[in-house]
Amino acid sequence: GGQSGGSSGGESGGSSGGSESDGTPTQTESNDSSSSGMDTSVLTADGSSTVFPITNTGASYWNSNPEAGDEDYWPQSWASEEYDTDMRLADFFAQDYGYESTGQRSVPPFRASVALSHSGTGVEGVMEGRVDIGDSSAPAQAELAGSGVSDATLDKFTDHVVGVDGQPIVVSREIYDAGVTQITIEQLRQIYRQEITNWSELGGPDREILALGRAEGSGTDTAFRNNVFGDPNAPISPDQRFGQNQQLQQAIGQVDNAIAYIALAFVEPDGATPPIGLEIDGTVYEYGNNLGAQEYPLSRDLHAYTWEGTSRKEACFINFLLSDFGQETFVASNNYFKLPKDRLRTEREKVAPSNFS
Amino acid sequence: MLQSIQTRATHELSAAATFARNYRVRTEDGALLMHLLGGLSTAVAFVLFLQGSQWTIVPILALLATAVIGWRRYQAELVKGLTFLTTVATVSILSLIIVFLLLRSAPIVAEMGLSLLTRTGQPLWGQNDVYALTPMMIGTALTTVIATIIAAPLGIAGAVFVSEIAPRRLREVVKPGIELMAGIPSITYGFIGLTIFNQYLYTEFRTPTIGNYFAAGIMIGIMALPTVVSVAEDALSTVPESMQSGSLAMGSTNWQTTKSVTIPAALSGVSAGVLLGVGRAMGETMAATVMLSHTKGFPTPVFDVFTNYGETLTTVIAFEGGNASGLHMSALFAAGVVLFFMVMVLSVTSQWIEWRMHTKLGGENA
Amino acid sequence: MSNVERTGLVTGESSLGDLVANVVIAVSLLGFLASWGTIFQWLDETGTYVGFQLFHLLGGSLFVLAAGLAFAGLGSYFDYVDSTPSDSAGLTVGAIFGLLWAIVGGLAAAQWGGNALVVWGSGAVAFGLLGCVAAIYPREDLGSTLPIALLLGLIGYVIVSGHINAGWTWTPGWTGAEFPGSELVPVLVIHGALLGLWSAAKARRGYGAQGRQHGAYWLVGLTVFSMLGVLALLIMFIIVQGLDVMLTGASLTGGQVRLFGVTLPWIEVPFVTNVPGGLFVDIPGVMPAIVGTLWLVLGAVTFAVPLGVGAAIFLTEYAEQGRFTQLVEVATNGLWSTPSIVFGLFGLAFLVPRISGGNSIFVGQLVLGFMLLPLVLITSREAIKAVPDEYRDASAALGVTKWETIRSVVVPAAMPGVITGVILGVGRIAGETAPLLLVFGGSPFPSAGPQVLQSFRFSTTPPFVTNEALLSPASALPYQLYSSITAGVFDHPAFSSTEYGWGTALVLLLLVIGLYAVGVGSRIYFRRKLHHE
Amino acid sequence: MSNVELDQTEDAQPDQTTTGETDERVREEWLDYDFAGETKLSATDLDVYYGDDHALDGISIDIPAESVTALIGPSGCGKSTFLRCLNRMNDRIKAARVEGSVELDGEEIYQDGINLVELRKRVGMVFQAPNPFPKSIRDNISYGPRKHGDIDKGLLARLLGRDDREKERELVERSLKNAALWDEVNDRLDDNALGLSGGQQQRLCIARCLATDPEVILMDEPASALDPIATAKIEDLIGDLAEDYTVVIVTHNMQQAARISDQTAVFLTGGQLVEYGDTDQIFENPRSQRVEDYITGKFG
Amino acid sequence: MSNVELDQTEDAQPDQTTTGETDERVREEWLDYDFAGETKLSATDLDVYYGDDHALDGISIDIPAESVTALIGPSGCGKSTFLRCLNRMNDRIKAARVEGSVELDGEEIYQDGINLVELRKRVGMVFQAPNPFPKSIRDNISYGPRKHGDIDKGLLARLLGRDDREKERELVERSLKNAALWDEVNDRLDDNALGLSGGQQQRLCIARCLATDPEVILMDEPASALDPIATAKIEDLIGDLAEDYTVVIVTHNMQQAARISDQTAVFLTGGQLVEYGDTDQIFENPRSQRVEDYITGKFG
Ligand SMILES: Nc1ncnc2c1ncn2[C@@H]1O[C@H](COP(=O)(O)OP(=O)(O)OP(=O)(O)O)[C@@H](O)[C@H]1O
Ligand SMILES: Nc1ncnc2c1ncn2[C@@H]1O[C@H](COP(=O)(O)OP(=O)(O)OP(=O)(O)O)[C@@H](O)[C@H]1O
Ligand SMILES: [Mg+2]
Ligand SMILES: [Mg+2]
Ligand SMILES: O=P([O-])([O-])[O-]
Repeated sequence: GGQSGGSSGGESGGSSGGSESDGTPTQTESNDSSSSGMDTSVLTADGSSTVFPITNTGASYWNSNPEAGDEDYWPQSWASEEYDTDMRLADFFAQDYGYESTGQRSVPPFRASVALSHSGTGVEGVMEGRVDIGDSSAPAQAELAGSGVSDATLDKFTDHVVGVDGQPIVVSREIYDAGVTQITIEQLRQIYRQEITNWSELGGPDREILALGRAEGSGTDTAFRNNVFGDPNAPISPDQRFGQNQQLQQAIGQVDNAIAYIALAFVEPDGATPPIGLEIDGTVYEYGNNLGAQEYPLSRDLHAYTWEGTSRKEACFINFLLSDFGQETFVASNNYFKLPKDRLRTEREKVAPSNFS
Repeated sequence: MLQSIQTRATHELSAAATFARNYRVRTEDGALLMHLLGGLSTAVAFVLFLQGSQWTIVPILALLATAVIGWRRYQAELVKGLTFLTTVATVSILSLIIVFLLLRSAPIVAEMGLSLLTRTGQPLWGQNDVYALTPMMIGTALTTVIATIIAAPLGIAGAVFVSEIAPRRLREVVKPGIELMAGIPSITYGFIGLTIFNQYLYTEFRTPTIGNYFAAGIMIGIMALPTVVSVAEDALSTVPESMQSGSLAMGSTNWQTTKSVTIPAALSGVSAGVLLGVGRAMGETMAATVMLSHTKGFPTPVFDVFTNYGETLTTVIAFEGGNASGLHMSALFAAGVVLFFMVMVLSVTSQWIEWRMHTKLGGENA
Repeated sequence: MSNVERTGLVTGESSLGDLVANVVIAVSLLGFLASWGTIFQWLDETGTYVGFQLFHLLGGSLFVLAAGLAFAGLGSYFDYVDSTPSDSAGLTVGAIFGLLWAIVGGLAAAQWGGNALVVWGSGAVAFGLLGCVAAIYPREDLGSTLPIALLLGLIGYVIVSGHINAGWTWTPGWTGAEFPGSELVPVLVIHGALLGLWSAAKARRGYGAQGRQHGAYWLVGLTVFSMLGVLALLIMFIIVQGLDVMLTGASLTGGQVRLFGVTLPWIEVPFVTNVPGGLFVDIPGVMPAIVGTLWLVLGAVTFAVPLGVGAAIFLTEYAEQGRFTQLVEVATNGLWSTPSIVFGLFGLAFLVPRISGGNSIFVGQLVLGFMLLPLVLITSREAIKAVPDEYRDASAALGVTKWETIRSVVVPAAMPGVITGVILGVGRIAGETAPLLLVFGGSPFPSAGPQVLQSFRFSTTPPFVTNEALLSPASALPYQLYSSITAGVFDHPAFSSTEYGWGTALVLLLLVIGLYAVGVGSRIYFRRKLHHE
Repeated sequence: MSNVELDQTEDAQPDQTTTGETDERVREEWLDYDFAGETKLSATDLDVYYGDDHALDGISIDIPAESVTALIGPSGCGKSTFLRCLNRMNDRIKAARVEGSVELDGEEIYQDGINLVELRKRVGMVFQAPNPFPKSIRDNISYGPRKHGDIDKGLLARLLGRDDREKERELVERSLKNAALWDEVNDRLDDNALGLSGGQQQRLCIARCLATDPEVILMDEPASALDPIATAKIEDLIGDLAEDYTVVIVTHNMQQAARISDQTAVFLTGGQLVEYGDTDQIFENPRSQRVEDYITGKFG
Repeated sequence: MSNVELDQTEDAQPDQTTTGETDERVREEWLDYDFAGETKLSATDLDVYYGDDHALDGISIDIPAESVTALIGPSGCGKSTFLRCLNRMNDRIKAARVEGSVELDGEEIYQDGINLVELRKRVGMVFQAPNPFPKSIRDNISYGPRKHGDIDKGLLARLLGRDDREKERELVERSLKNAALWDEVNDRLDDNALGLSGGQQQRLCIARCLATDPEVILMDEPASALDPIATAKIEDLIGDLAEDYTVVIVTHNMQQAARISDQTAVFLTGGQLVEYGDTDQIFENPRSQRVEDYITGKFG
């Protein structure tokens, strides 16, 4: 069955020719490595749409396994200057964990597949063994708060933080242009309790406020409630909820009277979703300025949870995300904050290859 | 009373005994053994599967082996046995669905009792282990009613047009065309609804949210329309030609014939078509999921279809099914149960109506 | 079509009455179309056409209708025009007119008298009764024209005089939504045009039984064509939006295909043949989703067809028609109308933990198989029942056993019906999304399709055969479309999420409609074949 | 039937050409045939095609008023087709094309602008299988008159006091009596007509037809689906009807034709009208050999 | 048929009781009737009930070998029911209950353990409407023998070289020749049988029946759906078949019965066999008044 594999699975760099040779070696390769006792099955991840850009971009790079010197994806500046290697990207990051190199484009030592839903799903999924890694943009205990999960269970989560988000508040372009560029956190609370319902109360035009939110169970929602209202289960009543960040972003762009909380990666300062400043205890937190600050209550860690420890395969991939290359390419370029040096060090230790020798 | 039950039971028992005896006499020993082995291995496979055992494969292989050997020796008996098994499997799937939905919804019923279906006070969903399906039931009712208002009259008009009015040429184009429409995936309708219709209503009519019951209901109605047309048209075209000729030969117009003879004679089939359409509308998930606002509450007044609240029984399952657990998940299963029974009632009703039609008209060729 | 129609169409010289009726019909059609055009924003609601403002044109057309209808009614009443009216327009017409006038009365009373129920309520009742009586009391020719003419004249006046214009809004108390004149006027004109059309068509045939038929046919015909128009527009819309995306980089000869070692130029459609994820794609495509959909369909068919056909054979050929068959019938019909999301829930609760522990192709196949099963059973049963008993009798009279008869005569004769049913069913499940959300979906934009064939492994421990790919999640066309709509984190320079969504929607539509077309076509083909030979 | 012809199976078929000539001669003869009554319906050179299929081949015939005319002939010879031409029910068959002329009381019915409703009111029809509407007996009878606006008993009429119940009652009684059904059903006029026996249903259909007060009644094998007793009743009824109406009846039962009809027209395969004349003469002394063969049961 | 009886409609019905008595007498007489050939099939006190409906009422009859026996009688009198008793096709009707005995060559067919397959091979059947399978002409003929394992041409057989094509070819040719169809279809044996004309289809059904080499052929109105020419061909064929086979034929066409049969049995309403005997005698000189009434067309 090599043929159909070639055509269906061949990631042939945009051209449909020459994909035939790809399929067969995959099989031999994975056969060999599975016989050598390494787990080469697909690494699955699911969960937060906030973390998704990080893990998914990581997975794309990983699965593509570009050769060193591929200026777009694994440039010399990184490969030879930073890491001093001429190996392919995934081959290189996997070798320390005992994986054999494949030496082929689009054939990583093991594949990674990242699904997309909410943080809640990721946390549930990793807990029930449905996926290897659970992406979450809120802490697991906040996600699971109120669902009667015991502390012993919570202890089985292994937390890996892969990036930091400074959740901004955004409004529709028209509102921003009409002069509402900053509100206080109390006003924000009132909006989401339906106590302020018209923009004129905030110095804007005479228009109803369309308070948008994310689905319950999404990390963004949980974090928002936790950070703004002080309780992950605080009752808030937005006018409308959306499944994922993107849908939310689109909706804000479509209308002329919306406000929303969203992940950094989805802010368009000059586009349809301009961020506004949030004043807390006299300090104004602004996009591009101080959202990453520890004091900004809406800033939050982006987690990649594993269950009951971390397996070699999981560690290998998370380490890839935590590498300097990963932080720069997957976190920073997606508009999130890289982990500070010291935190990076602790996180890397948790998944260091030495744990798996 | 008791006695009649008893006589009935003995009657049934003796009938079963006769059946068993006949079966025993008519079937060869080998075939009997084969049936026994097949039945046994299926049962074992099912029990193992229920427990999630990896050994499930063994009885399945045994069943296969029995079948292969049986095929060579007792083909006719084997086929009879196998087809019986498939029938049982079909019925079991439905029973399994019912059982599992009920089992998994038991915790929330234990927690909430009847208020699961009647609670109207805050909190409605998620706080303090309270999960009330009431807002979603209202939502389902609203979208279904709107969809029915669209689909039923237009669907019947379409059916009448296709079967009674359209010239034959046109009919040969329109009928398959409408059937094709029935095949358009609902997610596609949802995409259009989301990007076009929601947007239109929001900008032109300043609806409180982007997307509401009105928009979703209309989209679902359009979606159910081809089903109604198709089924109702089938019913209309089975009205015997002799009845229509009878009317025409007395000098009534085609339209009078349609109104006074054809539609009344096909009424049960037509209403079965409408009920089927209503069932589809009620169970429709994707379009509503992408179009509604996913906030739970009661519109005031209750017929305010432009309300900012927007959640139905189906959308809540699709929207939250992925990340629910514990009581929350159980509540979603309860939503499934409510949905299932509502649709089941519709299905049985439409079957009953159709059955009535058959007895009333004395079979198809009355 | 109807002979009545045909005769009438060529009757006699066109009289003045016919001419007026024809004009009214034409004007209503124009008004109807223009109003839809306004709603679809093809016409600018504040624009000027042929020297008039659009809304003045629309309102004016209602005036024309009113005048024409008044002439048609009075002309017939005073015998200027040949007609055969009945004594009365009838109760249905009366009820509808009453309702319309009640709305007018209620609104008018509310406008001038205030919002109290007594005020607008009594206005509504008074006008409603008046409208009703005006419709049913006089002879049909007056009753079915004058109340409409009056109503249309009134609406026309309100529009032309600018009482309701594009800027005007109606803000009822019961809802947060507002109804602007720019949308209300076309809606009013659409309904007015339909009324005028009906009445004029009736007048055109001289009222009476023939007139009623003519009126009804025009009304039903126009409604049905609008409905078909809307449905066609929906499809057109997807095609227009998605075609560019789907054909990005496509060429007739750009691709290559290897046949027996020879490389030949071939059609290239990168959007269809490429993967969406990964780094090395210039034009992201939907290949993995297509492969995923095909695997889903294949699995569902393998599961459902043997079960469904087997059960159909048992029920029709072996089982005694009685309570058991009735039970199965109720069960299958119930299964058939069970919402797909409920199947998804069941799969999540029952199959996922027992089979794959997580989302997987295999569970998706089973769940879709459950959904396909009742359809296969129902259509197979119909097909087997439709095999004439003569065949069975003939075979039995030749001394052939039951099973041999089923195998050699019944099943082959029923095959066309079964195949058609299966294709239609496949069309249905191929577009199914809801259950996939719960039991199937994985990475929304994968960099490779599921490699099912390569993943079979054999071992000596049960279950002896494993297939990791089958037990892993994947992507499918409808799932991918859902992901593009909701998640949309599809970031690629080639397309935006929405563009990618439209492209996916078009591919999905083509696939499903293609399947349906094959199904419907095969049914027509088999039917013809059966009837001709 | 005597046994004389029983062994004639092996007889040589008469030469085709000869037969044709004979028929031609015979035909001219009967075209001059003068009936007692005045002509009610008259067809001239009537051809009917179903697609390419020539179902009726130049039929010319005068049907006299207030008598029973029987059409007989083997299956598929076009009897039903001819009958349906007389009230233009053939218009409903898409494939059918009619050429030639049919006159009712001297008025052409195949002309433009003909009012089909009026035509079918005057030329009623009773079908082979009884086809009552699934309504009450009363509503079956009053269906036609109500649709023609002769009887109005809707809600509206009742409200306005313009109710025609009395008229309806009379009409129902008269029609049922004329169809010899009144005695059997007068106590259950509101029962569903589908509950009647086959013979009763057929008489109901006749009554329904009478209720619209037609001048001509066409019947297409009205008794072929009935048992002997019901058949006898229908036959009696037809005899009575001929006093007031012009009855044209298709039958495949030659004895029936002989028993009830005044004139008989014999159609033979190919849609030709081969012989037409007084019933007694046709059965006792047919002019054409083919008709004789047919009547004596050599084929068909 | 002569015209003598044409006006007898109004004749008084013979008194019911008298008729009954006459029949009884007549019946005893024909029960002793001796046919030339040996008895092939013999029914004794055969009763059939459909639910509570008594469809056959104590039929006793001996059918001689290698001759044509016709069953006639009005519609619904049980002719088809009786015919289906002779090869136990009535077993297929759920509601039917058969009592009494039928012997084929002296062997009871209503005994436990009878091999239905064998019985129906020996007693073949041809139905009213031609019902070929939607397969090729060749496959229609060889269907029976293949299912009985006499001819094997499956894939396996072909692979093993045990192909019976030659045998099949011969069988098809012989059967079609016997059914007088060979000349018309020998160049298109692989065409679909549904493409044949009605008469050809019916002869194909006869050929199909002959291919299983039966001893008795039952025919239920085999020509009633056919045109005169096809009918004539089938009638000729039946005459030829009687040389080798025992033919029992139901017909509603009395001339046909008279033309082709050696013996005739007359059933009348109520499922009674009223008269049975030499065909000439039955038609020329029926013993019972009811049979005479029936034959002369007073009813039915
Ligand atoms: N609707 C139709 N479409 C095509 N051909 C038709 C149609 N109706 C009748 N025919 C053909 O026209 C011919 C005459 O048919 P018609 O029904 O008039 O015969 P008939 O004398 O009434 O026969 P029968 O005694 O069987 O009722 C036949 O060859 C028949 O096949
Ligand atoms: N399957 C059946 N179920 C119930 N009653 C039946 C069935 N078949 C026949 N009958 C009844 O048995 C009686 C005899 O029927 P049968 O078909 O044998 O008559 P027939 O003489 O062949 O009539 P025809 O000339 O109409 O074919 C009839 O009263 C009929 O209604
Ligand atoms: Mg006819
Ligand atoms: Mg019969
Ligand atoms: O990160 P979330 O998608 O769960 O908000």
